[in-house]
Amino acid sequence: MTAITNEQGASILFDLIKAIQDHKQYLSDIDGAIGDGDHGINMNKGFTICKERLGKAPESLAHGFMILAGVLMTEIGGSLGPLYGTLFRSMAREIENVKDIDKIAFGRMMQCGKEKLAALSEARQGDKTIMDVIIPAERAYREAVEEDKSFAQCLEAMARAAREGRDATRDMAAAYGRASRLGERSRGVIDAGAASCCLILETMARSINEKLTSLAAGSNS
Amino acid sequence: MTAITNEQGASILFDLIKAIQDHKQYLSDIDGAIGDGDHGINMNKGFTICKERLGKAPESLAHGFMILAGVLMTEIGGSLGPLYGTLFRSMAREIENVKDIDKIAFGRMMQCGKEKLAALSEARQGDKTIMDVIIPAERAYREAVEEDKSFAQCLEAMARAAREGRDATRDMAAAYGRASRLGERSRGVIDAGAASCCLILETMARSINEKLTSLAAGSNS
Amino acid sequence: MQRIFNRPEDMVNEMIEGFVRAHSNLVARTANPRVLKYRQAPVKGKVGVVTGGGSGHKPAFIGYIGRNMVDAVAVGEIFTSPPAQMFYDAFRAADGGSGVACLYGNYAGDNMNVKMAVEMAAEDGIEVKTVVANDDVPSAPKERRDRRRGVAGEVLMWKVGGARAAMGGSLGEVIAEAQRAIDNTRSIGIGLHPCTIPEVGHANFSIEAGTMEVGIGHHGEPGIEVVPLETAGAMARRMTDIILPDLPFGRGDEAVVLVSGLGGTPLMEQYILYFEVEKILEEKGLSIHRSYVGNYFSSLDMGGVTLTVMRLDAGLKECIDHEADSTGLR
Amino acid sequence: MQRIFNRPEDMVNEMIEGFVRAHSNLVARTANPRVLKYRQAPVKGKVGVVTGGGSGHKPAFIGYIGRNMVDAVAVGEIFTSPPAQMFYDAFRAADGGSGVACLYGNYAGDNMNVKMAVEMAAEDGIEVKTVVANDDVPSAPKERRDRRRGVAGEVLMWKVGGARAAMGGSLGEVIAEAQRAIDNTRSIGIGLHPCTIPEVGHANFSIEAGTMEVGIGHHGEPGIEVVPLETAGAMARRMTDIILPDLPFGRGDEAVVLVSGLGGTPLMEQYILYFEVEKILEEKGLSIHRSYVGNYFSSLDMGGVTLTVMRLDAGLKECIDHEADSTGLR
Ligand SMILES: Nc1ncnc2c1ncn2[C@@H]1O[C@H](COP(=O)(O)OP(=O)(O)O)[C@@H](O)[C@H]1O
Ligand SMILES: Nc1ncnc2c1ncn2[C@@H]1O[C@H](COP(=O)(O)OP(=O)(O)O)[C@@H](O)[C@H]1O
Ligand SMILES: [Mg+2]
Ligand SMILES: [Mg+2]
Ligand SMILES: [Mg+2]
Ligand SMILES: [Mg+2]
Repeated sequence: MTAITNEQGASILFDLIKAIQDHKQYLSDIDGAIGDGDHGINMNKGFTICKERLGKAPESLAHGFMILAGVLMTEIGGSLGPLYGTLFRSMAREIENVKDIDKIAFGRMMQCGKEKLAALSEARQGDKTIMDVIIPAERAYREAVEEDKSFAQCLEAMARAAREGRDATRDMAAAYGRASRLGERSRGVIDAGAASCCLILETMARSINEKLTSLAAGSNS
Repeated sequence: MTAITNEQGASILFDLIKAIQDHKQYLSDIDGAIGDGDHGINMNKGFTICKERLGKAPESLAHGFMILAGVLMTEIGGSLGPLYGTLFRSMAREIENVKDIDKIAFGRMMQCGKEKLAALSEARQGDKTIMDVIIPAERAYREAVEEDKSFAQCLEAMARAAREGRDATRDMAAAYGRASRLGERSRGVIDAGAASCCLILETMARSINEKLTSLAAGSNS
Repeated sequence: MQRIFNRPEDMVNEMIEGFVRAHSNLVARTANPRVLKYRQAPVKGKVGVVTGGGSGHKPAFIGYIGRNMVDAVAVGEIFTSPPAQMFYDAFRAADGGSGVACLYGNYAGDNMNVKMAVEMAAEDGIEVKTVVANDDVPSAPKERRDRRRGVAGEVLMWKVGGARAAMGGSLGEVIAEAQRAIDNTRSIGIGLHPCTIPEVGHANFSIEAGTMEVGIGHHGEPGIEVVPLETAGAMARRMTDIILPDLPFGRGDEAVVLVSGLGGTPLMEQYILYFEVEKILEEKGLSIHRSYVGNYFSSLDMGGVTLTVMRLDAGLKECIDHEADSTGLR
Repeated sequence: MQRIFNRPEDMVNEMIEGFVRAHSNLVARTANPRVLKYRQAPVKGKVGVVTGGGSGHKPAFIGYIGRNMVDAVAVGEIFTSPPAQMFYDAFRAADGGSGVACLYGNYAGDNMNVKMAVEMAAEDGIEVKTVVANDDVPSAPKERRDRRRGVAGEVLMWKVGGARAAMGGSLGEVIAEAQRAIDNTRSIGIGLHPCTIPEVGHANFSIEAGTMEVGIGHHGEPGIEVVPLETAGAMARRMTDIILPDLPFGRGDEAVVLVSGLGGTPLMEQYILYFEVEKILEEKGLSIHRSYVGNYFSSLDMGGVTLTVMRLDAGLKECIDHEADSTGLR
């Protein structure tokens, strides 16, 4: 298959929530190395509240993202709330009126999210933040689309670039967020926000790919 | 010899000061076991200030005691200041107009000190305080006088009773001072105030006895 | 010892220096460097209010010097009663010709030094009467209330005594009001970690991690029980269960509540405890007239809190509500 | 962790409960449980003064709500900026029709959340202008003052902004005054032992015994140097050597001095440091107009202090001297 419907995408939310909940300790631990050790707590809190808010299921991926963004922006605070809140809100806005999410729609969604984030954050690639994941991941996805790869391949390219971006933060000195106060001493550890962002993008890619596969299996049978 | 002059007694002050200075740590350590660990600090402070105040030498034992009492009462505070201040002040008062300190004068001095202390302190024998030293020591001295022992023997009896009184505090439960808050838990350690009081009485006894001996040697030669 | 000082033996003097310089609008020195007074003291015709005690309890005692509060304070060494001479000098600094109310806490040293100072003052024709605070319930059974320590309830006693004196009360009236204040006040402390006297250099008692010491004193005097560390709710329950039946406080009583940190416990946690206490007092039918939360009476860097509850009557209420100004309390 | 709470995740809400109940004469709730306001707010015609930030800094931020001080505060989780929605709700609670001055500290989260909230308010026709405190000298070189953190100097900024608003200043005037306040204020912190976020359960940085961290931030952000623990005198020298040349302060300047404990350091030691600071300022020819010593802006149970010095001009002096009432500061 080449697309999932916006409705089918709704369940991606639960995959994201589970991924964050499962990695709560891991995210706090890496934040603890150079930040204040609460990144997992913050993420888990936002995504867990979102789960309650979603109830059985959101209407669509767009609707789910909007609820998640609302929770992040009104209840989470920190840097995380506005950053991820803005990311999910702008992505939701972009696909709000889209019925089928194909590789083009997904690409527009990613691009919009990345741009809104860049407008808010001031941090650029190399500053050891979530930007070091979102920027290369979005670029890799876009390039894969330009190379006319399949939706699944584009998603895999995005996830791969996200992982590379995350790992690249290990050698960077933080310029934003609490870790930036460590300056040179912040090198040697991956960035917590980069890790959570990578986790989100990877989970999204996997979740959509699973759906594409099962939809294909369904239509084959 | 059977007496020292009040003037000759003046140097007792320096023996007392040295004894306290030498035992500063010891007194704090035993206070630390059941009190707040500052008895040596407090005693040392008072006696060291006194040393400065005395200068070369006081005119007499009475004068020296009065200076010591003044320092304790005006600069030391705590329980210690008023207790030892009162002790030395009342002893000074009692021998103020005495030229020769013989065993009778010394006995009156001890009795007066003990009584004034008892009037201030409320603590009685068995309460694990300095009273457990001063009361039996004064009694032993008085009894030795009644038995017509020599001044030196009376002083030795006093010192012996002081040591016994000090050691007896080991099995007592404190009823006064900070250690009293430990109740039963305060047993097993000797009382810091009892230890310093014993040290003072022992030093006084030894110091006078040395003078009596050297005066005797002097008059013999 | 991760602390701020120069030489441990100079701490009290340097603290006084800092305090007098920072608050010269309110406090003044006297001839005795260890006695501070309200700038306006002595006020002619007003009963002087004096207190004093060992250092290490900031803002107690000097933080309560001020308008309609304490007129003069004798400042002892850390955890050591000031000598008689200092109390005496404080009496003189506070005496405006109508006598002096010395409102202090029940500790052996303070008792002896105040007693001697009162005698010295009497020889000079200064009439001094005393109230000895004994609000700390766990420090002795009810039958031996005379042996209980004075703790944070002293702050309320000073507020009441200071107010009555400011309103023109006679020495007898000030003493009676302050005595009623403390008679209607009960306190209890819980220790979470020990304090260290800088001159000693190490804590001279310990509170094992995961436990708390119920009934601990302001100098680390042992409490009545060491129990596993509890939630704020259970702590509040335990504290109120001990102090409320002691007076006893009852349905309909109007109360003042004071939660004080011991020095090392953040204010945030004190408010959390206060919330739990208020819920319990409401459940018991008490109405809370006024509350204080903060480090009002501390013990160096000790971790923990004290809870103080005072039952009001018309006179006490008038005094508690009387306007006042000191660095520690308004 | 020897601390007082029920569940770590409830601490902020329960602290708010305790605070509102203890100080109902001064503060009130709003529809948003994480936004508190001055009982009288909004005052019609007066510029509203708002701040907000992460919790764990008591008495900051809610302790500065009061008369002629801050009108409304957004209360975040511990060490976490409040979400935009809370800042927005605080703006609404404070707006008396003449606009709102949001005076807050320079942290990435606060910057983003305030920015979003200001946009939300603009859509409602509420004009909000901001001043971003950046008084913490060690957090960035002078050329990058825009990146410096806001620390205890914020307290003086609120005092000044609150006073100017109370005097009837326009939004522009309040903003200009608060901006001048922070432009003339410099701070530095020294850490003596780390703090522990209860939800984390262990300190996430360490300060080795016998050392101190110069320039530490209010959340434990690393300082510029870890050096052997010094005497109070040497600490004061080190701190003033860093902040005085930065403005620079000079002979003849009138100054306000604020020494704040970080939560775990006793008040006594803060006065000892203050004494050392005052001696140095006198030696440099500054005259001290007013001083504050106490836990004005803390960091949970962290040990250490911050030193803040503000240079006065006529306008700032008028504002600092203006009468005010809040639980944290008068
Ligand atoms: N200005 C910024 N732009 C992008 N990401 C940021 C920025 N500031 C912080 N971050 C990200 O936020 C992460 C920390 O999040 P978290 O620990 O939840 O918040 P806090 O730093 O308030 O404790 C960092 O690892 C970093 O990736
Ligand atoms: N009421 C009292 N009567 C007699 N001795 C007392 C009394 N109170 C305390 N002491 C003595 O004082 C000693 C403690 O002195 P010190 O440690 O210097 O003072 P503090 O207890 O104030 O720290 C105790 O060991 C005890 O012997
Ligand atoms: Mg973090
Ligand atoms: Mg002792
Ligand atoms: Mg002592
Ligand atoms: Mg955080």
